Amino acid sequence: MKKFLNNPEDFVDEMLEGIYLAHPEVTHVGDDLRCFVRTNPVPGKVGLVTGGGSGHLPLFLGYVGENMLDGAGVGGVFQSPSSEQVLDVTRHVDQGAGVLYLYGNYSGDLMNFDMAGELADLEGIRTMTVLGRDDVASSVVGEEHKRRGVAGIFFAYKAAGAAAAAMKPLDEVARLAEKASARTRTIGVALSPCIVPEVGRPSFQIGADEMEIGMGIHGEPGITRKTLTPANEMVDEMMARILAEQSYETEKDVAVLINGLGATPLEELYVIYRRTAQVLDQAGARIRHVFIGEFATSMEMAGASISVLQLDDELQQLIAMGANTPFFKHIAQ
Amino acid sequence: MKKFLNNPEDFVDEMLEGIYLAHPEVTHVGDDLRCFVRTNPVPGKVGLVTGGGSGHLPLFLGYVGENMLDGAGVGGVFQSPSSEQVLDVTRHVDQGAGVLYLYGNYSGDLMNFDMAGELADLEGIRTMTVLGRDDVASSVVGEEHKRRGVAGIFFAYKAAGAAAAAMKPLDEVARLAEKASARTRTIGVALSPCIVPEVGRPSFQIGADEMEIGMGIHGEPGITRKTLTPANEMVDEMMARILAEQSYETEKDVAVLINGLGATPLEELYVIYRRTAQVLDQAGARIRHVFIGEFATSMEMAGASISVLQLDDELQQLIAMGANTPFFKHIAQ
Amino acid sequence: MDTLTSHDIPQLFARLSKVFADQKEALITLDGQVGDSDLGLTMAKGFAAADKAVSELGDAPIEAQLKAAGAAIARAAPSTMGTLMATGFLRGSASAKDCDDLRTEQMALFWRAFRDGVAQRGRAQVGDKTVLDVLDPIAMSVEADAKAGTGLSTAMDNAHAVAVDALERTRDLVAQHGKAAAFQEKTRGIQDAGSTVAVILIQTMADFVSHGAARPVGT
Amino acid sequence: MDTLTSHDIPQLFARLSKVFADQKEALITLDGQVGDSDLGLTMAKGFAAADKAVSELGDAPIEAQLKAAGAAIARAAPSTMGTLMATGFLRGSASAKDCDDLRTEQMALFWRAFRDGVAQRGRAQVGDKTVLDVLDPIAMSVEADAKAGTGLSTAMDNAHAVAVDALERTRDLVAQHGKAAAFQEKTRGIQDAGSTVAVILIQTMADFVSHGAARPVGT
Ligand SMILES: Nc1ncnc2c1ncn2[C@@H]1O[C@H](COP(=O)(O)OP(=O)(O)O)[C@@H](O)[C@H]1O
Ligand SMILES: Nc1ncnc2c1ncn2[C@@H]1O[C@H](COP(=O)(O)OP(=O)(O)O)[C@@H](O)[C@H]1O
Ligand SMILES: [Mg+2]
Ligand SMILES: [Mg+2]
Ligand SMILES: [Mg+2]
Ligand SMILES: [Mg+2]
Repeated sequence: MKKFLNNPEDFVDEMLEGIYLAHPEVTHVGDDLRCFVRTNPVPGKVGLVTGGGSGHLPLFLGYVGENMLDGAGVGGVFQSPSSEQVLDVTRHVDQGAGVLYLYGNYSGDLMNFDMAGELADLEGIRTMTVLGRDDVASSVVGEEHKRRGVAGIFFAYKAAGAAAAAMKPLDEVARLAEKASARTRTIGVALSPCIVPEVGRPSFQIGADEMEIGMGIHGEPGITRKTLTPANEMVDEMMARILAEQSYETEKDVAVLINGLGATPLEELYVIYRRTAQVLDQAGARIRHVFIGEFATSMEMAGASISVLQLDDELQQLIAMGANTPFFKHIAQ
Repeated sequence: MKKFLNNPEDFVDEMLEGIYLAHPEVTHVGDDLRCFVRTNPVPGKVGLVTGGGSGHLPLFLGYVGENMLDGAGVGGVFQSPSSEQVLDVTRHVDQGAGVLYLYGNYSGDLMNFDMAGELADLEGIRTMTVLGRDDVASSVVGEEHKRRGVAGIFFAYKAAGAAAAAMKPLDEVARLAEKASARTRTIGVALSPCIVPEVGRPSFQIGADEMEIGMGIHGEPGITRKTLTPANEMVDEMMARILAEQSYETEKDVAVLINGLGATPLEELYVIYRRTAQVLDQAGARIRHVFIGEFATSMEMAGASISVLQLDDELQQLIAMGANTPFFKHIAQ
Repeated sequence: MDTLTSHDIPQLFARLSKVFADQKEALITLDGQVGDSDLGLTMAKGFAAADKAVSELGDAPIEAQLKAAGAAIARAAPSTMGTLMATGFLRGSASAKDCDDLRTEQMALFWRAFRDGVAQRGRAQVGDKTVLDVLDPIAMSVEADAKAGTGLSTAMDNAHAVAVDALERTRDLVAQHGKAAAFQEKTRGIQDAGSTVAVILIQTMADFVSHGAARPVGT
Repeated sequence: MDTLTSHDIPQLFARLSKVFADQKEALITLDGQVGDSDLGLTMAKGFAAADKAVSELGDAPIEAQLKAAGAAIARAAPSTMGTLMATGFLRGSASAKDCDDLRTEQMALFWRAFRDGVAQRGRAQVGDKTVLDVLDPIAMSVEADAKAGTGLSTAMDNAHAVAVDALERTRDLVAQHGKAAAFQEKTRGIQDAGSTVAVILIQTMADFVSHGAARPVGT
């Protein structure tokens, strides 16, 4: 295992210490470094809380900031935060307008957020939940509620963040987050596994000329293993999965996210985007927003994912809004 | 070689096509995709031109944008752009106020920029040159002019970009760029080599428990090969090299850049920053600006570099200024 | 032993902590097949924390011991299985309210509460290829033995035996929950990782009841 | 042959293109030791482009042919060695102004201009462990042979021989320029990559002059 770290058990907390040292606009609740919140809350605003395992930077905590989220429960590498931590974050970010939980559809997170929400409700804090479940590889059509949340949750963050910043009420923020989430489709491909520091060895083996289509972002192996093809062919295959679920006959506007899993050079993401844009163009879509880079990683996994959000007028405006977090800066045009 | 690409020879141009498709705020001069410029030049401003090999994104072209640079000559992977390309970019960005060439100290680039500058002078375009030469591992004290330019050139870009945006004249922009460059020190470490697509195999071999201190950003092997140590020890050793050349007795303010070489997870960069901040604090420095992420990569190399710029009042103001390029967004506080 | 008292509980958790530390690598590998390889880490951490919490309690009733164990696991290992094990112990703790010791009858209540807590929290059904597929037979077996008046030691051995069978049968199921669910048909033939944890748990308890703390731990 | 005419030049560049394509992997490996592994790529690309440019010229004087070659290399391979080779051919082209053919005397002027161009553009000194350490002996050898009235074929063979020696001697030097410079003392013992290119260049030319286009290419 070749990594820059000290004791593997201290990895997450030392990372957090580094983040707090670098970015005074975020802080933690009480003594627990893993209860991650904005330093300056916005009075009266709906609180947006996410959370999940570490090892996915900038996901999850990286989206805490202006016009985005208010807090995140930070778990160990690829592990859920505890319900206690989520509850602490919830209490801290609540401004009386209620709190939206917005996180990926994973059983560990689900249970802990549910428990936190039950306890928060007892304390008079109203919570609602919207899940990221954009990974088309993880469940068939008709079973979308079972899908994993991967990089596409970024769009739900952006929509919810903008809606909350516009001081919309909790139900409305939840409605918009849910709409963004439901209209997002993601498909990923991995070329190499990743190593959880405390495990110290790769999570799966993959041949020198193989790729995994539909890998998870926790080092889970992919759904289909294939021989590595040229980038264009690979994108065509990936996009076919997305196009099978989204038609651009009436609603043409889309936002696209090309996400690197960790080790893949930015150059290659642009090669992927080039083909993605060609395919979308041919399908009749009009690309209104493009985000390319690392948005949801799996440590040092080599791989990429393509997410497409089908926009309507209200989503288009929310996605267009500027945002400013330590890890994500979007300057509105 | 596991990469997302089509024909290796098309890699750079397909990447550029992806970039132009994604970012309408940049374009190319005439038919040559590799002559990279801003779409909307600022009338009367000093032109800032950089350039160098591909494979380093966001370096070099990623810094072309608002309050940063105006153009970049884009070479093949790890290769210089041609003098003709630099000249074409120069002609295009010149607004009558002259052009500053600001690039890394490598012989291929030097010769091509020199040739372009000679030809530009013949056409009545005044050019000046400032070199990034921040890599302390590449030459001893007293021979600083021989040093390689690595990630720290980012600070010179930022200083020069801000100065030019403030409509300062060419000599003044050059003076400030030179000051930023001369006050920047960088030291890097690599854990794995990278693969140039057209070569198809790694540029060097490194053992499973080894690190290369002072590697180049073109897959050159490191100056010293050592057994991988815990992150804190490694940072201490790296910072000792920088501290040996910078003292914080009178000038305490610094800007710090923690740069990932490509495959290293952001999490690990924050573990490195944590220690860097501790070391700088102990040395009496005051960190005024922090940049953490990928600023100058070597394709998918695993590794990191630490750059420290010793600020004075005028540099501090220039570094603080906001910037907005497709690849780098800085929101001033 | 035909009963577990509050004096035994700390030793039982010490044993569990040791067993899950030993099984760490095996569980990592198991979870890696159609999951994220963390199960060994989380179980080792969770039961180590439970051990510590229980041992630090000093003299305390069983209910408090089990509650401390559950709360410690919830904090130390909030993964799917960590949270479910925590829920199980917390619910089991409530079922042991005012018990001075656990005989077969109380043990049946404990496992029923454990299973019901897991089912409720995880929203899984028997047959969904989860830990529930082993917890349910355990609960039913101990319940039957309680009705039949079987001694604790035998009841635990019986439960262990049905658990081992049930674990084997998870191979025939298709995962409906957790990270494995994405793999659908591919999970057929693979032994469920969480169910393996349940078998280790009941085996260690059965062993402990039969042989006390003296017997060396092994699998 | 004791002269090269404008009819020979396209064939010479075809040969150079082939030779550098064959040497691609070897030069990549050589440049990888204390450099960035691109030398094989750039030389193969540069000379392929030169070949193409010269062959597309049709009937043209030597000066124009060499100029086209230099310009093509500058465009196709603007690395250090690409740019230096381009500069060499462009300067050499100027030295061949109005020449109908190249005999030893004109060849001496060509190599002197080539070397001076490289020295000026690269700002290196003899002894700095660069291509100049082979180009300089080549230029001096051909110059001496021109003075002595030696025929072209022999002069080129002589130049090749001194080049091979000079390349060997680059091992004793410490790199002062290019990517290798950062390695300082570690470059001792390693043969300079750019100098190797110069040897391949003179060897191919000498071979061509001795045996014409007929002889198969090898190293
Ligand atoms: N909803 C659920 N209800 C009950 N058990 C579940 C559920 N989801 C997953 N499991 C069990 O959890 C096991 C995986 O545990 P763990 O590795 O902790 O999950 P994760 O890494 O996804 O948090 C599975 O083998 C299965 O037995
Ligand atoms: N300033 C210089 N002047 C002359 N030759 C140089 C100079 N710098 C480097 N070289 C030569 O260039 C060779 C490396 O060429 P190349 O691989 O093209 O460099 P790069 O990859 O750095 O552009 C060296 O072996 C050396 O012979
Ligand atoms: Mg997990
Ligand atoms: Mg090079
Ligand atoms: Mg798991
Ligand atoms: Mg080279």
